[in-house]
Amino acid sequence: MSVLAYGVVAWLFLIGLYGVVTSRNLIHMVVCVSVAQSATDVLLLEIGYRTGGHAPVFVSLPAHPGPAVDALMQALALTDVVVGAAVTALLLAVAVQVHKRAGTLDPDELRATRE
Amino acid sequence: MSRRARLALFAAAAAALAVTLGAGLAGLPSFGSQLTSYARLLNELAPRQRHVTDVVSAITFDYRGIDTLFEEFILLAAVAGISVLLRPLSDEVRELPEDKAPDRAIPPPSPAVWLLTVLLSSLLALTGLETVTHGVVTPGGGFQAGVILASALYVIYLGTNYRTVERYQPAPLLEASDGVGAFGYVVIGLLGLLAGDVFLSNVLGLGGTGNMIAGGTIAVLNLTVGLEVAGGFAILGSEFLDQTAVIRTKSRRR
Amino acid sequence: MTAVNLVVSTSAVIPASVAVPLGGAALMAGFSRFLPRLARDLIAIAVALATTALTLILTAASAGHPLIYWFSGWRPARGMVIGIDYAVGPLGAGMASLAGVLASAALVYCLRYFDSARGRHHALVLIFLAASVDFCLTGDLFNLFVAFELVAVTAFALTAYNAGHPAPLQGAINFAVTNSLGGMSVLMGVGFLYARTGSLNLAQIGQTLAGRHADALVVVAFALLTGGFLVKAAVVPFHFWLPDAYGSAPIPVCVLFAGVMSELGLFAVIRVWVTVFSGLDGGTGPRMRAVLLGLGILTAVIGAVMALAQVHLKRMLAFLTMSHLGIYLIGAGLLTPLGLAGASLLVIGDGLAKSALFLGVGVVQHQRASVSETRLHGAGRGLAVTGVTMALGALLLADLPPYVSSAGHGLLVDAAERAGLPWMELVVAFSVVASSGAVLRAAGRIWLGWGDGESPGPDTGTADDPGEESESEPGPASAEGAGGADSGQAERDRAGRRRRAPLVMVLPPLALLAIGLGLGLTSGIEEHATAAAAAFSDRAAYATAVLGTAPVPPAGGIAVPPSSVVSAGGVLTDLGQVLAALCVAAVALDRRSAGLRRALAAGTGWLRRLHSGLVGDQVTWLTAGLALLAALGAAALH
Amino acid sequence: MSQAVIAVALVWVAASGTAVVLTRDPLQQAFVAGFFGLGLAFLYLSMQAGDVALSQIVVGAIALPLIVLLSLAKVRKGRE
Repeated sequence: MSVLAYGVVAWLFLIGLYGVVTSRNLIHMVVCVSVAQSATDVLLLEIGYRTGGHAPVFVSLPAHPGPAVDALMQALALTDVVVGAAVTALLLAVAVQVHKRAGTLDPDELRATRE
Repeated sequence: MSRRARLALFAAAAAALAVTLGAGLAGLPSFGSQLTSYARLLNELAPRQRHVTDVVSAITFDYRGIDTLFEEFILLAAVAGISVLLRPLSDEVRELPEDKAPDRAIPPPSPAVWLLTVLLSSLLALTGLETVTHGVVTPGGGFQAGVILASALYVIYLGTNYRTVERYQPAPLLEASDGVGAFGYVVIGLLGLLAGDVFLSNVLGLGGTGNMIAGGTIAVLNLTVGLEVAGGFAILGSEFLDQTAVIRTKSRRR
Repeated sequence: MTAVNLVVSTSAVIPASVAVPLGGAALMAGFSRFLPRLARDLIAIAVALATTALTLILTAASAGHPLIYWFSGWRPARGMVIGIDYAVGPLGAGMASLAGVLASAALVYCLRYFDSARGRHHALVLIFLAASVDFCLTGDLFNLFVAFELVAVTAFALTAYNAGHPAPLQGAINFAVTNSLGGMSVLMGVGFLYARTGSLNLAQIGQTLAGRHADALVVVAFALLTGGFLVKAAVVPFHFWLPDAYGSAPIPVCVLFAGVMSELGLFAVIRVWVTVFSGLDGGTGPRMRAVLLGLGILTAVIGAVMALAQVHLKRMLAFLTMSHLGIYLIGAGLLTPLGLAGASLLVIGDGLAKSALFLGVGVVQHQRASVSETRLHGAGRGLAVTGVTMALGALLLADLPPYVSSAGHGLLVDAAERAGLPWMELVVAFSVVASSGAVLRAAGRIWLGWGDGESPGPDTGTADDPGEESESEPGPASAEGAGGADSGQAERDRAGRRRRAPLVMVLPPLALLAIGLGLGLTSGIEEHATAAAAAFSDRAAYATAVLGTAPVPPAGGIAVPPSSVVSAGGVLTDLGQVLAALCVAAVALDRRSAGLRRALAAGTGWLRRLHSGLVGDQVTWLTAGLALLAALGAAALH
Repeated sequence: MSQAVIAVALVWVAASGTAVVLTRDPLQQAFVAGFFGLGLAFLYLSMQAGDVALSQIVVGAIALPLIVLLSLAKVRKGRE
């Protein structure tokens, strides 16, 4: 189980990187960045997970309900989801402008910053 | 680098990084076996100290409230940045599709579509309000509620047309909501200072655990975040919508 | 009684230093459409100046001992940190003050620079400032990540401000993609450390790791954290985004970037090393020093060579910035208080001078509509003040005494000698001479009309980015559709273009240089810096201050070298560097040395081809860099 | 039981994440990405993270695909 759980984290990050490196379309690339980003959320929640633990919400539970999972990692992942959304939206706005101004979305054809 | 050289270098680098990550991940405690004492402590303290049932809310808005303050400004900055990026530039014009062909007026939506639109958007708005007010009790809070509220506006677009959306979402109001929400978070933080305590300390009554109005500042901060996110996401959506619907590049020869 | 007052007041100043800029930014974002343009400008400048004042107060107040502030009042309980703290020391607060000064200068300069995107650049600059302050003061690892991302998001948006041109947009893409991936790397490192230590507080993580042996997880956490921060610090091989972003961003934004942003990345590397990893068992210091110094040398030398190869003035300054970052990494990477003190003074002095250079280039761009050194050949007449600014800035960057950089350079060289690395002085001298020489060459060509103008020869270097030259024109490229009044202003600007550069553009760079000069003339600046660096480098004292209840006694007995010893040999070295930089510029401008230039261009061709400006290449290098850092980290820590 | 659910969610996320990257046409990718976003939300829910799952749904399965589609609409319109 550990291998599967932690393997998914590494896999998502690396496949996201692969997508960024090989992408021929900026919009595609931005979505690939968000795939890599989701690896971090998965990692945080996995670190905070406790087998058999219940959600850290204490509504109408028996007096000694057993352990809840780590609420702290959930709070961090929550922040990270928002950060990821903000960055993705910003990158998409840039991509739209690039298409208007450079006439292409292929990152390998963007030459304005080429040395 | 040629594409092939890049791919070769990436393959080697990614393999090395995979080994690295694997070594690190292998050092983690096995999945589901650990609960840090910090996490235990917070799960134990939060309901008692803050009279909330959703510990994540207590952490987000109280124990680690300063993180969330900055997180709100990440969103504010992204929205401001998108407004800057997608502003109509000097070689672009805003024109509604109708203006182009005045003889081909878009037919008004049928009453059934109208009804569905009103129903669905009110439903979304209610869900949003429900989510934001129950932030201290159940999962969900200002952020999720804000996005849901903003999406209510887009249902109106789906059901009607762009003119209607423009009428129902006055840009100054959305911007003000975005700004007031973020400013409100700072002000509530400062209230703690004014009360002679520290920034972001809880200055309001805590209320009863499980009650909707509990957690003191946590509930109020949820509201400010909801306000900010709703305004922010509505602006964000409308900027992209503007690009698609009404912003045209003036025709010119390069 | 006064002591009590001081305690009360500083405890309010700490949160105010972020609340003030954030509040100002929120109001600016929400209500700027109801304010006239001048009011927006003045309010933004006032908020930035107020933030600067607050951080300066903190710099002074934290000199003896760190100030710890627990947000929401959550002090550590049962031996466990439960909230987030600010741990304010003079080094961090000083860095925050530098951010404040540069943000103020940029906003003043903006009075005549930006179009009317309805004051949104004000909001973005103020948020950038608040994020920088948070970055410098926070004592929490995850909060550091949040600040990292907030700095990044505002910076992406500001880079792409001139959205009508391809170059800034591509610069923003490269910047945003690489730095976001850097952020993810940092966050994974945070997760690893939390899983191991059960804490997010720097001091507590450090205490938990102290005395333990570094296993694979700790090494990987180190590599991910450091690698992520090095992306922002633009250290080889994570640096490729920097010239693209700095070379295309609007001038006032470059001021913030070159002065503070990348330095924040280095700050985080050292802060995390000291507070978290330096207590690890096994004598890791010397090996870590070798890693950091190696990266620093590469960055300093490559940046300097690339700066010489540029004719695009902003890209030249971008590579100069990168070279200087390498030098700071050398200073800080010595891992001694003296080296860190030298690097800190250099960051302040160079930051002010680099910003002045960028602002000077902005004046040229505004008045002459070009940033190409060769195209501007002899075009400097009528802009004498700016010419003096540029030349003076370059000389000060070559450590002309008594500017504050000269003092920093002296400390750095001294620290290298004490560490048994006297040859490090030569690496630093080479980098400084080459990069300053490049700027002096440009100044000679533009203001004195020396050398050749635009020529198709192989030594011309980079062609100007089409379209980018006119970016500062307030009118055609980027005016807001509805800004009727502002486009009238733009018309008047264009009519008066050839007359005189506006004072609000000419004066800020000189003011920045004056501040640096004033600091250089301050007696005992070396001692202050060394004391601050010593406090910053002391992991145990930091941990006690954050976690313990007892106040830490003021750190005494720090070996501060007598300043006379430093300055005696130092002045000669500094003057030598200045002369050498002038010689480099003269040789580069001499028509007889064309063969030498061709040889240099041919020799550095491969290096320039590596800087392809393609984001796919940059992410590939980033991946390789992370893996490399893990290998080096394993060698150093294991 | 819960372990099995988590395992299924993990496989779903890994597979759909790979599909997102390998789907080179952005329009198709937007839909695959929505499916990936739902998978993430399901995974978070199965790991007892209700708050994060809710955020993931509103962001990953609604807001971002919407913005991607709007961007694509703009880009395609420009091509005509």
